[in-house]
Amino acid sequence: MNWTWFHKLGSPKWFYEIGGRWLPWFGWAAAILLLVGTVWGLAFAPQDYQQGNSFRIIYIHVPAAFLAQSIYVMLAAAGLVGLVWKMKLADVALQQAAPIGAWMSFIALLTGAVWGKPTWGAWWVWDARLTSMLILLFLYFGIIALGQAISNRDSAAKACAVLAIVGVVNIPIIKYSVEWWNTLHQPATFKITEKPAMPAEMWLPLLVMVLGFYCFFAAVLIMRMRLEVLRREARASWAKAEVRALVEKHA
Amino acid sequence: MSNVFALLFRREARLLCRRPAELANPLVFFAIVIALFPLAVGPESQLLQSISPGLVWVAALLAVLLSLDGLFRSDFEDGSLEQWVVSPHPLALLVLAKVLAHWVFSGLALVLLAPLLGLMLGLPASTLPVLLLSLLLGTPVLSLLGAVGAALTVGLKRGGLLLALLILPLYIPVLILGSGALQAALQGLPAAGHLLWLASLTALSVTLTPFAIAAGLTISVGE
Amino acid sequence: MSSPFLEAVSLSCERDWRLLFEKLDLSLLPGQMLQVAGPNGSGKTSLLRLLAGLMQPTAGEVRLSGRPLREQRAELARNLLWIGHAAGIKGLLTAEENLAWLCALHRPASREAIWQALAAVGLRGFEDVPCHTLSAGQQRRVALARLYLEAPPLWILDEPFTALDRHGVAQLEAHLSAHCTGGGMVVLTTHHSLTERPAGYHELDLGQRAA
Amino acid sequence: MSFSSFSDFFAMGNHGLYVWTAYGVSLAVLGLNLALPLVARRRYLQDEARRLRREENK
Repeated sequence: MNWTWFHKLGSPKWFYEIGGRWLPWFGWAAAILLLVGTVWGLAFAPQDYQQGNSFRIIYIHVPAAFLAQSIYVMLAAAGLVGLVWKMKLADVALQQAAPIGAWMSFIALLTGAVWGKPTWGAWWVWDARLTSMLILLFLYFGIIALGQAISNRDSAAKACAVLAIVGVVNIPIIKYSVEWWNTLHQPATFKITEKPAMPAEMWLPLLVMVLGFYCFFAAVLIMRMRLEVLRREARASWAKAEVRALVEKHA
Repeated sequence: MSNVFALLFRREARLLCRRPAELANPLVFFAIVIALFPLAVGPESQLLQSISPGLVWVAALLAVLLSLDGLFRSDFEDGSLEQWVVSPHPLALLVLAKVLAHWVFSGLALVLLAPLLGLMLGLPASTLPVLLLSLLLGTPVLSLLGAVGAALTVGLKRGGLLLALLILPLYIPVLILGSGALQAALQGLPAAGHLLWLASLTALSVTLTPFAIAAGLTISVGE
Repeated sequence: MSSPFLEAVSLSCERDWRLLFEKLDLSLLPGQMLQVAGPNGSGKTSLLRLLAGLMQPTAGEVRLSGRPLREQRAELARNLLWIGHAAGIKGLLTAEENLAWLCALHRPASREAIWQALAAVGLRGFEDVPCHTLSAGQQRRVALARLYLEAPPLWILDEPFTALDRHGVAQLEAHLSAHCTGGGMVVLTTHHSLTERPAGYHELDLGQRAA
Repeated sequence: MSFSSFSDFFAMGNHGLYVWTAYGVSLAVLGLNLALPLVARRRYLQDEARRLRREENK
């Protein structure tokens, strides 16, 4: 098998160029999808027969929660690639994606809490999903804190990778134990995000929003990674030329 | 290879025994935290009994975490870890011996102290076997997971708080299962299910975490 | 042509955004001694740690018998004796216990052999004294006693002469030189200039490279 | 369109406060995520420009 493409993928210069080319696509896709999804979800989707209009929060809560979980898995995958193949770009991806993941869990938690008020009558309920999301946020904090605490850049990336992998093995265990704990303590209450057979007018905008969130993540991640690559490669001639060109353009 | 395991275990045991104060500190911490609660929530035995499963477990969890902060620090500072890394033996095996020795001397003592504190909180004697067994199965998981964090933070000047931040979220399943077992026993329900789950977590962590600990130490040593 | 036992190819090392050295080549054949010199912070210890496989280079690679180090971990572990700045001596254990464990990590040594090694570094009668009661020089001698036990061919020593008295320095120099003459290899850092040099002695000055 | 008028749309059937808070805060967070790398990039380029000027003056 030919692995050159894989190693090319690890080349910072290659990523910088390709990323620059992809960025507008992801950016525009995110903007359009988010706009369409929001308008559709807020104004056109039918209201829920039980929850009324508060259910419209689903169009940000669920995509953010999805994304927060996927990003954590992505961190672990990037960590594995970084540890096994010593790919520097994977290290960059890991450290740049973690804050975005933390913000996404924050959005999911906050919208969950706001949604909980009209649904359960309390700002915070120890619902299994919300609790798992809170724990996920703590896991993100751990990775970010560890990355900040270790001054050596390569060691920080490797340490975060190990932590992310340990975390990702733990996530299913945490999820199941929390769900099980929840059923034990408050038997089968009304679950906000599990709708039996949602009609298409309801889930189509949801799908659009999920896609929009993923595109948004891709765009922001590429932006952050390109900057970080430029910083790390500051000694390489292509990076010097690029910085010089950018500086002249802005001046 | 198993020879080195036994030798390291003996050496760690000897080291721990020559510093008895450090062994006692987590135990005293455990007892003090438990004693704080009746002072904070009031001495009504009904209330104390109902919260005691969670209380004993949270206190045990914090005590284990506290004792782990320095797990690898002295080995890191005096160069022992470098010797482990350059040795022909798998690092995962060496760290397993180290963590096992640490658990036998601090975790086990914690487990043995717990029934006494349980009685003080008003746990009926019939639940004490479950308390003992749940801690016996759960504390090795706490030690092993905590050792991953200790390995990752060993090179940092002030790793204690960071260690807690990294590791406490990972402790949640053990906390849920352990206190769940005790709660079930308190309500007269069978606790075998919880204990079996705890046992499988123990088996899982004994097999997997040594590799993560070894990876963490290699990273910290290579910094 | 057979490849050298240990070699570094175009090695670069970066620490905290600072380039310590780059494109460094070196090779070591049996019987050779390499003294790494240079001012503080020039990367002497880092170079030694790279050669011992404790650290990963930023670029380039270390090779053992012509093959990359990461494929040769077991081979390196069998052939390497590493004594770092901190030598792995536990203050709470006695000199004998310390040595017995450090040997057991590589090749177990008998009690008699350990006592002989301790006697060779002038610590006869200190075998069962906890190391924290020994002076810094004596503790260093405990670590160096490993060199007098049945030892692997490649020694990598970071500042082995620290805290030793004049007699200890002379004795160690002679011992290192004898090891090289017998076909062993030594890589070391030190600030003083060696008076006794084996035939295969050469020096690498990291300070001059940077300038 | 599931609302008959704009005021209906803003009221969200008595849940307006919750829905608009959730959307508003989320929009702010997304905006922040977008702004942070942009600001960081501008700052980095400014730093580099300063450094380049320094080097030219030398």
